[in-house]
Amino acid sequence: MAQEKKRAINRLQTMRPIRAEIDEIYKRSVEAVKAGEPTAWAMVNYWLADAIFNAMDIAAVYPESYSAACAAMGAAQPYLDRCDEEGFPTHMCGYARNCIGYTARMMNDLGGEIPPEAPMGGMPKPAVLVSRGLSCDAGFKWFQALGRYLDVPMWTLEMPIPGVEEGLSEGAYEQNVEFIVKELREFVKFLERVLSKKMDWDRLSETVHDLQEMGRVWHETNELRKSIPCPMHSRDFWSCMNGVTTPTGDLKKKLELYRNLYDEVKYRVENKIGSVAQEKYRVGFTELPPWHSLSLFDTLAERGWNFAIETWGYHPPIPMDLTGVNDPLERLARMSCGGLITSRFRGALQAGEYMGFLGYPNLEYAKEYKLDGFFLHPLLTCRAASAHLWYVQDRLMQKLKVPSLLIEGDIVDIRLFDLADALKKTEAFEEIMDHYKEVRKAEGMEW
Amino acid sequence: MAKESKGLTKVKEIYQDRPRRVKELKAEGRKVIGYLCAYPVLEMMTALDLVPYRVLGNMREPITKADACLPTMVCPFLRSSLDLALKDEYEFLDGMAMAHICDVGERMAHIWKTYRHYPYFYFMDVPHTVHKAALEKFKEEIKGFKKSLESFTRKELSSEKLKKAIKVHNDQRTLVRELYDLRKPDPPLVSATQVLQVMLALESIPVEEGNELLREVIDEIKERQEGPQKQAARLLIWGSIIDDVSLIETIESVGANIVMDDICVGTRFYWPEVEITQDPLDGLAYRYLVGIKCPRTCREVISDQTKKAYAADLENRFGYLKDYIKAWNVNGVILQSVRYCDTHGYEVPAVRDYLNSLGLPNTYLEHDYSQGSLAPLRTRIQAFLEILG
Amino acid sequence: MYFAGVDIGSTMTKVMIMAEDERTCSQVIGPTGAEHRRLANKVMEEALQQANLPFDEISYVVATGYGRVNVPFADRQITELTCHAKGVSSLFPNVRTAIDIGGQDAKGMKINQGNLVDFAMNDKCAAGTGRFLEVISDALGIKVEDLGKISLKSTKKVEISSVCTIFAQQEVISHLSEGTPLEDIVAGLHDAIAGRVVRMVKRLKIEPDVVLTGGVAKNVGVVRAIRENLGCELLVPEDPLLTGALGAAILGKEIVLKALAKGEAIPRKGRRLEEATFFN
Amino acid sequence: MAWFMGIDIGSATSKGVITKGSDFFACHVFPSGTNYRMAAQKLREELLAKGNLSQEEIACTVATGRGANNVLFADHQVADIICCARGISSIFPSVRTIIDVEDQSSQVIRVDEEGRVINFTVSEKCAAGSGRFLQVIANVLRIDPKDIGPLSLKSENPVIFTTGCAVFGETEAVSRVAEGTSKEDILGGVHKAIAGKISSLVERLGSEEQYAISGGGGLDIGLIKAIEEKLGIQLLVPPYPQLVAALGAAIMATEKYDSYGTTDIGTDSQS
Repeated sequence: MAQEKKRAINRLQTMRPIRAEIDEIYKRSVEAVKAGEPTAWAMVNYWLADAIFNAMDIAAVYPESYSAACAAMGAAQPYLDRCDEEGFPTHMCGYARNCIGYTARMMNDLGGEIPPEAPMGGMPKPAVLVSRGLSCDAGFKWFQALGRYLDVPMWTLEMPIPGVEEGLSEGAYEQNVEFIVKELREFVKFLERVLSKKMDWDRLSETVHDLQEMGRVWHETNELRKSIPCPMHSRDFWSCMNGVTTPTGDLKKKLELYRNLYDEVKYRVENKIGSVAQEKYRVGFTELPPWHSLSLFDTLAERGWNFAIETWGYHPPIPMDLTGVNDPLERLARMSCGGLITSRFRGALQAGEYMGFLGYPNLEYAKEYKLDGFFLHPLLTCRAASAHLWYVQDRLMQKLKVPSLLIEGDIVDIRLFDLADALKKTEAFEEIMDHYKEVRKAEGMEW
Repeated sequence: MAKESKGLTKVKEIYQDRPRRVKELKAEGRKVIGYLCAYPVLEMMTALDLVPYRVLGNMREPITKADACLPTMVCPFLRSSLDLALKDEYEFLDGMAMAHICDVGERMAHIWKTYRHYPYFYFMDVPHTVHKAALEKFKEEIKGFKKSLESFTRKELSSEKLKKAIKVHNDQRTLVRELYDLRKPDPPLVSATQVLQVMLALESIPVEEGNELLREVIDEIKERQEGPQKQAARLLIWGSIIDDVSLIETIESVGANIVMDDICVGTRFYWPEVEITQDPLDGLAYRYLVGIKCPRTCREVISDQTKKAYAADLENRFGYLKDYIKAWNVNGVILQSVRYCDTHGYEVPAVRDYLNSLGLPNTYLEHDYSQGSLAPLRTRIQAFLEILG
Repeated sequence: MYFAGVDIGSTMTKVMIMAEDERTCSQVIGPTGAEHRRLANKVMEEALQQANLPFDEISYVVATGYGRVNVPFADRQITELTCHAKGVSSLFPNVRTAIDIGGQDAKGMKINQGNLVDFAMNDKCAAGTGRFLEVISDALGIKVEDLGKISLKSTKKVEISSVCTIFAQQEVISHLSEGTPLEDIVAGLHDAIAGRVVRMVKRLKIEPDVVLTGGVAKNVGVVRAIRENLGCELLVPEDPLLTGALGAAILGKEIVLKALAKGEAIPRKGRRLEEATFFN
Repeated sequence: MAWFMGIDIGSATSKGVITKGSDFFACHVFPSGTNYRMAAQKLREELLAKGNLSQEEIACTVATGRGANNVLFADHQVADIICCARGISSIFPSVRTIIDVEDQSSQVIRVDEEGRVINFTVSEKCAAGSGRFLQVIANVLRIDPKDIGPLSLKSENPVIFTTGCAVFGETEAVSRVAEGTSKEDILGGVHKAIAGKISSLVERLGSEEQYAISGGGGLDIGLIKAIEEKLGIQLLVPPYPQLVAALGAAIMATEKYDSYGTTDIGTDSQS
């Protein structure tokens, strides 16, 4: 994984400082703990809590990203085994198992000390756990399970996930926003109570504004990737996405870095510079990549595969005009619910597609990004991310004649992904993409 | 013989051909609405003269068609349910009512709707906590469900009608408790196998008929001579849905009496009653969100004290099990779950912690929702019973 | 008085006849297999011959193992978990944790004063059972018995990553074709199986003494690997295959003595020394 | 007219085919054993001997199958899916859907009139859908794999395997035997189970007339009948089903030869 053939994928220079910023997160939280500051363990929360953490000076770490890091560094196995020994079924989320194993070791073996072998300085014992109801059951069951090891209070962030028709029914959206705002208000009270800290509302407004701006820049950057050849490869997206999905620390500085990234991508568009040498196939990647086998993308890049867009759920909210919305919590609610969850529902309903949040956006991507195919990567231990991919494959074919290659793997358990086998399949998939290019032409589709 | 077996025979007949009755009713012009899991509000369907019919899987039927749109690494119960729908086993339904029970349940609702077009379909979101705001939100959700049913039936649902329906369903819940009381003696007057058949029968016929049936069954059990043998083990069975008697039969045949359960075709579904409130939706919202004790809902203990939070957490989540164990004089617990069920999977170590804190022997069985996977469990079960002595 | 324990495992059938003073009168091990499954009586007859006792001399017969369900000549069926616990603790009075790796399952047993108190079991997946080694030694074209010796020569064992036996076999073959020394592969296999089993047993919170039984316990390589994975001493009985049958015989004795003490009749079944039918 | 060689190193057996142009010329099957490199070498020698040719006379060689990268003398490597497609349509040009049942996995491949792959799906990483399941059960039943097909055809009421896993399946089979279920019905059941798995692959992919079977599974008449019954289709069975991929590889060799000749080792070799 370390030895990447640099020329295969033309990486963005402006990506690297963002990457570095992201790696800072853990160090910062360790320092915070040393300084007696409270830290939170938080699930990726679609910005609901991040701004609040920032405004209250709570250093947050994100066990999901940390588990991904452990996996990428090959440090996960002992934690997975430990989780198994603790009596949790092995079919559960690899991130969760890694984190539960880590926590069991830290609390039961080491009396709360960070395990010496922990990558990136480790995650220090938190003062509070912030889980979420959105996007997966593990999102709250996992932190609830941590209660065996951590005697710290927990809050579960609520986020409605309506069906397409139901979510578009009269008044539903406003009702959802209202619900989230009420919840966030309680959440702030909860943090103030258990951490005896005060919320600085002005600062919150400013942070929310910065977040929105970051989201906008990041969104527009991804819009630029619609151009041919695609100027930015999914590898660069993944390297930077945590800056937006788990925004902590100095947002103003981050915002600058993302602006620089935008400029570099813009420059490439203007000069028709693609992220792979000869873009032969424009491919979308669905779900998280095999962190432990990223060399796959270099090999494919050599064969002209350009990954132009990736899973919807890891993208920033679609920017919306919130002028006149003064309550920062309401801004958050609208940004997260309206900008992400329900933002593509209208299109879905028109298309007669009912999986508005996770399924349908892939269809829009296929059109907008003129994709030749999708690389679907079901994560064998993550039902939330995978349960719908077989369905998505069918919809893409039925509706758009866009084929997808379905290769199973996992986010953490390296043993579940077979690189050689995957490469064989991609070879056959090229013939398929060629075929359906013709079919789409015959059916008068524009790509 | 005092009275020739009526109720239990009927129960068995219904269990063996669940859709028979609703198909008859459909022929008479009634509309049948399928529902999956415990969250769609039954009272509203009943009040609008619809027949709610619980959609289940079939562990005796290999899953084939569902493999086309669901992977094999998700809950086999849900896969099986969808599989039956795709095999047109549920074509007699006029509609489906689904709710956000779990990730796969949510995805599957949309998949179902895409491939099967019943005249009526509704997906209800369900909050993941019991926060105050969540409860208010859930009330809005069931209001939405009510609206959709009203426009489907083109009838207005008055709160009087709704309250009447609540009453009838509460009667059923009371009768079920009465039935469960017959399991308190040692030996219990009725086997868990028969109780499960009763529960599954209730979920296949209109509530009024169900109540009739329950009365017959209860009288019959009280009067009849033959009942289960005395056994050393008085078990409670906990976990994911059981919609086929074979697992229960397996356990009882090894030599135990299952006298209590915490599953959603048992107490989880029937225990919580609906308080008839000024606005009936308040009582309903509370019953369905807070009353139903499914691990899919997160019950945090929000307390300032940060010490000993775990013990409080366990008490808050599983306290009700203690009451069951006392009242039914349970001496061992079998935890069971279908493979790939996340909400139960994460729960298992915590439940075991709680049971151990009560000094109650317990064991965990995982199965893949197929007959074949049950046979190998016999040894585990028997060994567990040998531990109980 | 004499007592017999009959342990019908997935691959081997073991019979032990024991005198009242717990002295072994005879012990016989024969294959089980699909066909032999109904012929447990043959092994029993052989055992009686060796002990040269008529069948009626046997006061009590306890059947165990996964084939216990239908042994027409048994007075009682008791699970292999309880029997192993009993057998092991009669050999090692201080044992608290026992591991048994059988042909088609692996068990962890928590023992307190000779009694089973908790257990963990894997019969879902061939990996982590004796079957795993059979299948693979098959692929390697060597005898299962030889695996142990071979692995001891290993200097750097390979990592077997496949979770499933069938794919592990594939993996082994490709290791071979890459020219990896046989001993390193075999050592890797032993480590893989040991890792799985120990992880499962650790769920019981392991306490010493720890004992390993089952056919696999004859494999020095596995024993070493499990010892390393446990990080503590691991005891192995002389006849690791027979602990189940031994425990069964002892439990039979206990049942009889209890009955006699209470002045009750011995709770015998109308037992017949004949083939199993399996139609009931 | 030049000669071309296709080598298919499978998990159980290795197959080789020589074509003259794109016409079948010679073939050989050889157990892969534990050393793929040696297997490949021996296979080549035997092949050349059979065709009595010298290596120099082979214009181009393509390797495929799990062990393809052990074929050091190959000019190119091509994915088995592609080879399978080319192989079948060289035999049955009318075929649009191929059911390929291998030792370790099964795959369904859809092809166009030139034998180009237009879609495919491979069974999940699970032995239950593959030929291996049969061997596992044959092992339990202590019977020769060759007898599997004929025996299962005699099945009166095949056992229903409710489990989807070969290992469960094995335990299930063992207890069935114990209960006195006949070998015929157990095998019939396994065939049904595999056919079920395959039909859900076909469901997933959608299918089109005509159908053919390839791979070792094509030697098992019981399996063929089970699949035909399950899907309500007719399966075309090539003379040497297990050789299809090797034949396809030889045909790919002709294609590659026309496009770049032997010297250029294309980028399609595995990393």
